[in-house]
Amino acid sequence: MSPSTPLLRVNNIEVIYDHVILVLKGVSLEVPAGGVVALLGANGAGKSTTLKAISNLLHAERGEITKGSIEFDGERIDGRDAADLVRAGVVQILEGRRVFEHLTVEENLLAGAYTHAGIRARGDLERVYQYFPRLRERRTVKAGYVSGGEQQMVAIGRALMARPRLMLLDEPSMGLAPLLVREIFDIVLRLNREEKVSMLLAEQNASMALRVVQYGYVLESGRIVLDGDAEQLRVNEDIKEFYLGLTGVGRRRSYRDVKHYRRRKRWLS
Amino acid sequence: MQSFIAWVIAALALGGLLAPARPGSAQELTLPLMIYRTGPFAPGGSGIGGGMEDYFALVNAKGGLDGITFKWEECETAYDTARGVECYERYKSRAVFFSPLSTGITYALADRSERDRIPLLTLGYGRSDATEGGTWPYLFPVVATYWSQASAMINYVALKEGGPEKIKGKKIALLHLDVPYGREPIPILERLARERGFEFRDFPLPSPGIEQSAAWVDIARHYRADYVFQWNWGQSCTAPFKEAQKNGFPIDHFWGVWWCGSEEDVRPAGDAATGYIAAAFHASGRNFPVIQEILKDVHGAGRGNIEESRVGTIYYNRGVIHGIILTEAMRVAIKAKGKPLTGEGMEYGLSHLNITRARLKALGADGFMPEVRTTPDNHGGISGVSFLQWNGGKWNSVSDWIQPEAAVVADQVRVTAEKARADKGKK
Amino acid sequence: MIYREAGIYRSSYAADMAIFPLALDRIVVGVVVVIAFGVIPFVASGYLLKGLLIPTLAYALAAIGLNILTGYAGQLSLGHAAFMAVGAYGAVIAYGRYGWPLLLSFLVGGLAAAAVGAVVGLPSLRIKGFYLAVTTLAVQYIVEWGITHVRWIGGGVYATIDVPDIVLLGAPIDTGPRRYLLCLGTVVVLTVFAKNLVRTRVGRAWMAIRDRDVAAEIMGIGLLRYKMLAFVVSSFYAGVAGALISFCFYQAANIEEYTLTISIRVLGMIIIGGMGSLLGSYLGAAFVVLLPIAISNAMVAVGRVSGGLVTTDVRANAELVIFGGLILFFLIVEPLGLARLWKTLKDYLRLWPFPY
Amino acid sequence: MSAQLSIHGVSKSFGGVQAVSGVDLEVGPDELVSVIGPNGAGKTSLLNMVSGFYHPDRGRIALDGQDITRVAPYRIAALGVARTFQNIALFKGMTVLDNLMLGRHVRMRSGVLASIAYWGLAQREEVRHRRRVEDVIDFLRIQDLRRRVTGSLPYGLQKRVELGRAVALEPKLLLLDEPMGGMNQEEKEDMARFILDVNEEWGTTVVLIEHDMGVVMDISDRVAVLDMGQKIAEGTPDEVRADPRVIKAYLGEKKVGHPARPAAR
Repeated sequence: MSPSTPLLRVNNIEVIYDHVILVLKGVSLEVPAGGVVALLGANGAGKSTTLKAISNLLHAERGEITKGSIEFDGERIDGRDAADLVRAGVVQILEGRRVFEHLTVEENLLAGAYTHAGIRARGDLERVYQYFPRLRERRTVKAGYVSGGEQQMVAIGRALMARPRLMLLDEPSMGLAPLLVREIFDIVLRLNREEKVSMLLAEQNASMALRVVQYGYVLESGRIVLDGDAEQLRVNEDIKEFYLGLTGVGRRRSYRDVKHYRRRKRWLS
Repeated sequence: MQSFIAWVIAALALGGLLAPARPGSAQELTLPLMIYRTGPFAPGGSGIGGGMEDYFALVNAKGGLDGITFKWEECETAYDTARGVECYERYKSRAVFFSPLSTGITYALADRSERDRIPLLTLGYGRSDATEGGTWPYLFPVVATYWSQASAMINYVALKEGGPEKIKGKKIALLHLDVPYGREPIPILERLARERGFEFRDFPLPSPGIEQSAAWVDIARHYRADYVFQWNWGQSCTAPFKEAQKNGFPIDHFWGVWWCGSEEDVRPAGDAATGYIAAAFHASGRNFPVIQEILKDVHGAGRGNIEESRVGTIYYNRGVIHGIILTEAMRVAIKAKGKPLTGEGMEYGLSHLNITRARLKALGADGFMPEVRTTPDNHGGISGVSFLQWNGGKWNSVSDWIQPEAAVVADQVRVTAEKARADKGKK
Repeated sequence: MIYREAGIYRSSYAADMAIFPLALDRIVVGVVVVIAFGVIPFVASGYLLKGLLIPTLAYALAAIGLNILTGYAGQLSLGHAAFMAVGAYGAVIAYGRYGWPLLLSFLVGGLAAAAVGAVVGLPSLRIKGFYLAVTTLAVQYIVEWGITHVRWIGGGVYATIDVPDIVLLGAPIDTGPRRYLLCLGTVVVLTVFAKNLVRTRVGRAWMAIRDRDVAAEIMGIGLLRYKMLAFVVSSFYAGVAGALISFCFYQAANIEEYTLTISIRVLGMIIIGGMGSLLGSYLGAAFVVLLPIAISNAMVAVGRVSGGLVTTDVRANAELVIFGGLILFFLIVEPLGLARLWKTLKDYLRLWPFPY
Repeated sequence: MSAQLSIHGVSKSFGGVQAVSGVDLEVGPDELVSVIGPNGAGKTSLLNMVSGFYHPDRGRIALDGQDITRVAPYRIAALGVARTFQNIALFKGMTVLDNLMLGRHVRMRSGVLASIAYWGLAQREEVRHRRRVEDVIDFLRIQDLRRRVTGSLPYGLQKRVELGRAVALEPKLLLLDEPMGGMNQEEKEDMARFILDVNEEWGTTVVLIEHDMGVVMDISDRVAVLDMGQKIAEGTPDEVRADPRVIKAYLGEKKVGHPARPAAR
């Protein structure tokens, strides 16, 4: 693999739900090896769909990729089955912390290692507990009874058990208290640095996301409308107004002062 | 594309629904036969169907009935009542009789057949009170009913014990599916118990009746029955043998209704069933001229309607007796009412049967079946019942034609027929 | 663009809330109704009426009943045949034994079934899903036992009561077309009632319970009350369907026609037809009642054409295999049932000839 | 000022874990009060007790002076309490319109018999309440979504419809559990606007659970902070923001409210 080849390349894909509803209209993006990339955009823009298209989880929702291709590590992966992708190193962490509520925290983590059972899993478990000491304390508690933040940790830890090379994170900060959001993002960054896991991150929390990623894409109505490195995006006027809630002069405007009308965005969606 | 294929298949299926049935020619009579070849009771339906068709083929091979040759068309009921009704409606315009082979279908068709004037032959099933021709002019349980069978079983017990007096104090248990069919002999047995001085108790099995161990502990250890009759169907007929053995119950004192008396019912039980006795309204085996003729003229000519190995088995012979009675009734009908044969003519034929010993000899069926007589008021149902014993390989006849208690049965018929008349709003 | 919505405006909420807001739909339904009432009884053969359409209609009503309970209110039941049995015996007893008017007897049958349904509904507050299905199974056995053993109900040995001649408002209902019209009329009226029910307050409450019982409670819907109501209404429909089956089809109330198999068959109808769809109840009933017969007829044709080559045994069993295969096929094509397939087809026609 | 909602010494434990212990909270008419705290602090449990899902082990909850401590949820709804859920509890198989009409359930009367007859009482009632629902639709600007099945809507719109369903009940007390969760800036601003309008223009008392401190501090009249089941602070947004215990348990050391400031990493 030449260094210029990105780890993940999504090439002009189109996704249709239920045979009639066109959700993605030609989405292309790249994640370099070792990179952290954000996918920003409103709800319903197609962020989750893009992630599910990559990890091939669409069929559960009656969706299918009708055009384009997805390459991982230089190989076509669209159409490969999801379990196969996990073995290849692509792991998705679904939105809304889907943990097995009736299993304990540790059982949840071990479930992530089903692709390589046995002794290796023990070592991997140790590694997860190093990143998430809090999970070690709660290892015997049923996952349904731990707090939302801990559930998110279980979800990420479980993904880590599969020894991923690319993690697809869907809204990891949703519903978490500010302190926890920071904690989760810190761990994500550590995983990136120490475990060399590349990350593709779909996030609403643009301010937080733009702080940790190197590169970002903005998705609206199934199309990429803007992309650039994090710094560029942070200073973009539209991003400032629509994603960061800043007034023209860089001050945060109060939610009390929000107007009922808005300036038009400069990109066309 | 997928949905296109679906529509094509649906259209084809619809085409099947509307496919017209061709009428038969003048010299050819098409007989629609309700058969069930699928489902848990398929051995019964396929055996009876094969025997009946083979007999019609034999009549054809001998030149037909008064110049008429038979063709037949099967309608699969799957032993399902709604399907039976559909078969009836599909074929009734061309049918001169139906033989539903199911009590459920018989109930559902009773009214229609009367209205449409198409008689129903219900040999060995259906409602026992239908022998009362005044109430049920178009139902024909011609040879024997459950009630006559139950009373014949009691008479056979008396015979085995050495005389009518010897039955006093004996304990008789009825092991039955807890459904209307299984409960049907109860009133007759209760009444005979009172009149003849034996003890009687019934042991109901919740449907499907496969689990019987508790019932058998009760029967053999607590009640200590002398005889056990079983009134089951399908798998529940086979289940008791191991239980009887386990509880040390003498197997030759365990007797079955004729729907628990086929090779298919006993074979799976292996040795445990050896010695078991079952009722029948016809004989078993091939040692009858009529069966030999079928083997020679039908199967020998490559026209068999069933595997040759099944010829002579219980269900097969039950089909042959269907064929004989239907053909004899048609003969009577044509003689009295002329051609073409109609449902009303067939009603006449079935209610004026007089199959004597001499006639049976001529048919090659002496000893194969009892004599049969019917009148418009009395649709029969009280001919002799034969008892067969399983020797591990085949059924052997162990009795003559045992006569039922005609008076007791007739009285019971009168009571329920009256009630049925009231239900139907007839006077 | 065959099936159009464009250019159709609705100016009142009442019009917007009509059953068929689209003119095209109204026309299609109108034509179907005219054909069903005005043409079929006069041209169809006795076979089509008595052998196919009457059972299809009666089972469609049973399926609507189960759909109310399962498809709309989300409560599983395996005791539907028991409710049908109660309705059948109730109606036949009222009509035959006490001489009550026909429609009143149907009502009696329905109400008797509803009363049993209310009792069965009681545990539904605490028991959910499969566990509830198992408790409803118990009803099946209890009702079967009751009808066979209680002389007053089943009438003795046979547990079968014949239906006397049917007379409606002085007119004898003795022919195929008349029976069909009686059946059709009852089913259509009850379908309209069901439609009204599911599109207004009570129906919304049921669907809310089905979708999210916790949220339903928070919106002020008393769970016990509405679950019970679903059982009551559903079993009322089942009861009337059972009465129709015994009056118009079997002409006798016979307990053996209301076994667990029938419950499963009706459940199959709503699964194949579509959960939570009245149209689906009709489609599912047609599929389950008519398709095996159609295949069977096709097999008779195969037998004629092939002579003795394809034996009767093979044909009889091929029927089951083909029917099973078709169920699989349709459920794979559209797991949400035939009604959904129909809707997808309409969506497709709306856009046609453009793919999206 | 008499409290509309008053919570007194309420405690609740689940399987030995004390979720809420001895919490007091008074919410006056027309107030907008936020409850904040770390995940697992007992905020949602508190809300669940107010709406009747759980009954407290100890303590008392009253609405307009009426004790509702042990009242069933559907009766509490009829008293005029509506709420939304953290994970959205819309009726996913139903249309937006039907979801909102369900909000009117407690205000409607038609039973089975009136409904099956439809043309008459039931239709008039449906139309009357449809008008109220249309007001909500206009207010939330979701006119184009009326016939959409809610399960197929994007997350942010589902949140909006859920708010609409609660508002359609015309509640006197509205309980909102993380209405901004998973929303982007634009959607949060819309949602904040809707909540303020419901509170100020429609005069509905609001109790809000929310993690976005920007929103909470901007729109709340008062803020209560829970940690490990106990109330550790209560006051105006400014008071709470400055409270050292709150900073330690929840907000973290960094100054909140300006998350966009790029951090040097």
